[in-house]
Amino acid sequence: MSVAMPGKDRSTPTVGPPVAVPYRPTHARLGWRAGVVAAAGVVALAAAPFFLAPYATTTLTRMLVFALLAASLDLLVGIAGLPSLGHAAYFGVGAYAAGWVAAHGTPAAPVPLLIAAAAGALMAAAAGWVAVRSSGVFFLMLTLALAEVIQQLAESWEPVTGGSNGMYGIPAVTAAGEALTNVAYLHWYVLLWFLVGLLVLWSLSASPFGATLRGIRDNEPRMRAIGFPPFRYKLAAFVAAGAVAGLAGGLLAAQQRLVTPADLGFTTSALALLAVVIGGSGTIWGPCLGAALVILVRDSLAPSLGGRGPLVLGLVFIVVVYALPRGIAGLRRSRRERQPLSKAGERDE
Amino acid sequence: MSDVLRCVGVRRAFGALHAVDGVDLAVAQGARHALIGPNGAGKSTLLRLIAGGMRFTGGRIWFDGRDVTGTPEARRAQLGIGQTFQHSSLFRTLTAADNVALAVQRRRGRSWLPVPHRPAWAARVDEMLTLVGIEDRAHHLVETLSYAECRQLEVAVALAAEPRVLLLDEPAAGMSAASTAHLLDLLRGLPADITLIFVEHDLDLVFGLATDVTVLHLGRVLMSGTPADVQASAEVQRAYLGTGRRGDLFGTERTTGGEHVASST
Amino acid sequence: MKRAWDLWLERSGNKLGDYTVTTITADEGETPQTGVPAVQKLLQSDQVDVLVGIVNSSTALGVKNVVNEAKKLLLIANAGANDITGAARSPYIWRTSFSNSQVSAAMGKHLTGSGKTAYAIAPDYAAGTEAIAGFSNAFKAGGGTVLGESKPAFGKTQDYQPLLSRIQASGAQVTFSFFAGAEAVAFVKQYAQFGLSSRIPLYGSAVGVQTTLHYSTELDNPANKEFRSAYQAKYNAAPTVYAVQTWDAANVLSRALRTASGLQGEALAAALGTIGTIDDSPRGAWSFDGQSPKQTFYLRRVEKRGSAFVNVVVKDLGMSTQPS
Amino acid sequence: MVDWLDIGVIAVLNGLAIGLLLFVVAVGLSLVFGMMDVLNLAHGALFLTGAYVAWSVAGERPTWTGWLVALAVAAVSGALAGGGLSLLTGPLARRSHLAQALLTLGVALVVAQLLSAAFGDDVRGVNPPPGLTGTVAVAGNAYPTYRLALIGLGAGLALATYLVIERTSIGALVRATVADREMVAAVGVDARLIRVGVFAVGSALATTAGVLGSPIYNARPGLDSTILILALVVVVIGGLGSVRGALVAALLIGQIESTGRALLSDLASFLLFGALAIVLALRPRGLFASTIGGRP
Repeated sequence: MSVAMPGKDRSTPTVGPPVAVPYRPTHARLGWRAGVVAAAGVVALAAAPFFLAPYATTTLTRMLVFALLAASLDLLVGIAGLPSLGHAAYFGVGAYAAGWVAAHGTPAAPVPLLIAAAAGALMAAAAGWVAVRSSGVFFLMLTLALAEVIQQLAESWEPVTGGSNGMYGIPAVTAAGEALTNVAYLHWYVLLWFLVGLLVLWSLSASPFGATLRGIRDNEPRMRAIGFPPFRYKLAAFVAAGAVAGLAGGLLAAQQRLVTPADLGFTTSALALLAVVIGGSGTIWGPCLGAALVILVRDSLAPSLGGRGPLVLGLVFIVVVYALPRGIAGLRRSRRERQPLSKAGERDE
Repeated sequence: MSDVLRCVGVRRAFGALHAVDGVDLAVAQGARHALIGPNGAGKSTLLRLIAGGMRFTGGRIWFDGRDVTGTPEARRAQLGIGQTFQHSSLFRTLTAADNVALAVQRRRGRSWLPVPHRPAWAARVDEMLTLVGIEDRAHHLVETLSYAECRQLEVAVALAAEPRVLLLDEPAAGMSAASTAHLLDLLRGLPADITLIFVEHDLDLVFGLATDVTVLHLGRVLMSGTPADVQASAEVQRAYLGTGRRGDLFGTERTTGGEHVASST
Repeated sequence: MKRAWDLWLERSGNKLGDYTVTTITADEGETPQTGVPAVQKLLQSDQVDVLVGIVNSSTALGVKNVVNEAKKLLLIANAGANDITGAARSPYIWRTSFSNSQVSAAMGKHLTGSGKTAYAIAPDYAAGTEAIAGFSNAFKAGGGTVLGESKPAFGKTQDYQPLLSRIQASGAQVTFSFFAGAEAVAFVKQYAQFGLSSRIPLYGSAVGVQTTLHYSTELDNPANKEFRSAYQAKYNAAPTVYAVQTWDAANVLSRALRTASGLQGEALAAALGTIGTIDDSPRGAWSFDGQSPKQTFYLRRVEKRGSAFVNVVVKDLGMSTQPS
Repeated sequence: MVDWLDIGVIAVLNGLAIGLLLFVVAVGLSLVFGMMDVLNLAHGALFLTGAYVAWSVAGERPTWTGWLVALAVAAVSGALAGGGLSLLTGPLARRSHLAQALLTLGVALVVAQLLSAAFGDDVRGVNPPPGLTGTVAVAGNAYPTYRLALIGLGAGLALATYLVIERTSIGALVRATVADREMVAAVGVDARLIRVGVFAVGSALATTAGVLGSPIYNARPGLDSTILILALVVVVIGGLGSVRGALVAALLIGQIESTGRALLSDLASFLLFGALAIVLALRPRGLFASTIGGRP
């Protein structure tokens, strides 16, 4: 269906016929440079156990688990614009599910993780169904309230979750029959599933589904006018983020072999949020850097300050909010956007 | 010609104010139906009621023979009711092409895979941009577009969703004469199977495009009919100007007889 | 805890058995989230031979896997959860402190003599549940009846008025309570504010009331006198029950090292099994029953001595083992 | 058998005391949020500061003058802290709630740590002023006289705040700013003045409540987050920026915290957040949601 257009009068004289440049969505274009950086990162992470001391590798593994949680939160906060202050609940539920399956069902490799992701998704669906109706600060408060209820459940449902002592003595994950207790094997196991989780998140964010979420975040009335039902998309985003958080919880159970109500608590959610803000929301990979920084501060710096860890964290909170309005990733992106747009040319990555 | 859209006794009150007070409206398939009337007549409210952005306080609405009174806005859009907004509401941080792509994506299937380049969609996007005449601004951020170009983009986004009825809320508001003329050509060029319902104050555009006109006043239908009937009706002028002189309202002296054709509901 | 450990090393010329000792300390923090990584660091990067300490029960349980796989001995100097040396027992984890129900069982046994009715209250977390269980079993075994139990939310209750009126309404003659830290102070204060302390005597392991514990600074045995004066001289403060437990950990470890064949977990565990009674401990003679202490409990009452509060020993409640 | 009526009377009375105290804390938080969209997570730390002020000024055996001085010091320090906070959050006006939440959370952590460094980590008990330490027989049960006094004082403070906000011209200005900041600025009122003023008064109320609450809650680390959670629940259920909402919600939560815990003690820990989740599910903008100028 094309229509002959009568003469166009527009102020900007166009040189020759206007070049109809084929359309390619801006955010999905991954320049080759970003691809190379990502590949290098994965190789470095995989090689880590060879040249890092055992404890450093364990710390790195813990960073990966937390990074996946932060990345899943970023799908909600950065892409869908839903500020959740209770995302650790689905992380914890996944961890408990994985731990329970490993102890009572089978610790064979993928089973506990898949159950964890399913548990996270299920809990997120139930909570999301209520939470997603509200927006802004009410959503923030509702997610906080739901997370506190879930945490209280973990604390008082003693027979299953082990109550306030937590679920301890989770059997090690077995891959092809052999228990992964060696630090390096565990690291690779976590790295593999971290990449799977990250890939899922990245593909969601770069796909039309992600574009829709961004649209709903920026201009919900317009999206409704086009025909996107916002409630269903927000709920889908909440469940997807809950599933990946559950997966991260499964990795926590595999790595630390202990799950306590504190893992579901407000502090964990706030730290994950800090990681997203430090890393730069909306980029999925940004919060992973943020998570590494947060774990570094919490686990290595804090103890050496003689118990004044929370003071350090408090100061980091304040500094980050002022100094890095758009996080580490933001630094890179704002440089790119300041480039003048060529008339009809491609914006280079 | 069957009616593609029918409103019966549509009512919307804000407390004591009856913005829309029992409107009956029938829009034929393929019609270019204009809604005119002085400010505060309830034109925009009626449009939003049809689009589903606002809840009814009374009456029913049928679209394609289906009662859509209770259907939410997003579902009505999927059924084929497209709309542009009086204050243009676009995604300022995205490029023009991205804005249209969202609508195309909603229509052509929503996949979860990050396949960056979709030839079928890209062609559709370019087609829409070319149709409204801003194809060379495809990759510019909406922030950098001029006001007129934004209005054109709004139409492109609405059309990209392949609506069967397109609601336009004062499309020519704040446009220069040249841009308005351009918009007129654009709207005239739209395929016949798309029905247009538009609210507009620029009477040149109204009478240059409309096949039917409904005049609203204080939330009620004052008169519905062909453009000629409306121009001839003294009652419409009184509603607009409060005086009987026909000339200054419609600029040129019409040759139609002076007799008063009143057909108010 | 660290103070007592340093004191022991100082007096023994930095030797345990005939091994010279280098001590590496790590801060356990409040939650297992910081506690477990700290232990992992000690085992993996610092390659320590023996672990001593751990206050928090869930951290103690949480590190069971890590300690088992590293096959290193862990001497717990405080965490009281029953499972540590009960259901979740590990050959490498021994305890010189107490188990929650052991403490409250001693109180249960003591009060049954008076044939009274009781009301038990403790916060809703693992240690609280175990404390009430220990008390109720012992109390019922001795013929007493527990009229009611209630467990306020752990860490989230500041105002105990609702529970206090339940106690009053239940008509119990005695209240047993198990609180720690800030909650103990708040509960005891409000218990008095609501005028209950005059009518229903409060027993339990809370500060400022008649309590049962396996130690008191006022115990008059030679070992305790010497320990208390040395501790007071070095730190100008009275030793706490944590200090005694860590002191005994050093004592037990040095005895085991004298007979152990090596530093690995199995050798030390075997040696610990053979050291018999520890007669020079400030808390009085005690020995390992399984992997947890069998020790004497004392009934104590808090009295003001000058500016400080002191637990005067009222009665010796005899030896008691860790209830199953 | 447990005598329900007996528990009921005491519990309801106690709920009133706790509820009114919560109102004094929450009203400042609600107004600050309603006016400037600033989610102040440091509000709990202000309450804790008040409690420590009460302990350091009034001490273990307070005299009446000691108490009044404590209240004055707390009010002044609260006002100063409020002013400081409003300057701190000024540049963040355009940023999302998340940025403000994280900033104020950072401030709360820092303040809590400074307090624990200054006053140590164990509990600092504060006793009521002389004459209010005993108990009074109410429906056959003993009830601390201090809490009765607290009901009186709390009601007085609540009434005063309510009247100032609802009846005086300053109050009208505050409510106008809650409704539509831009319009108030357009009318020529210096919005910054209002904002610092409300932040200061709200914070002063929180620190004063800290002093009043210290005999019950005692000054201890961790009290700030407990009170913050309670205040947030009250503010959200009551509807942001609405004083009437905060009053009703505070009394409701007061009852849940006392009667609820007494009657349903095993569900106690779920009650608070269960109630919040239910209210938000039914009325996503709180019970008395004032339409805040059409902002999202």
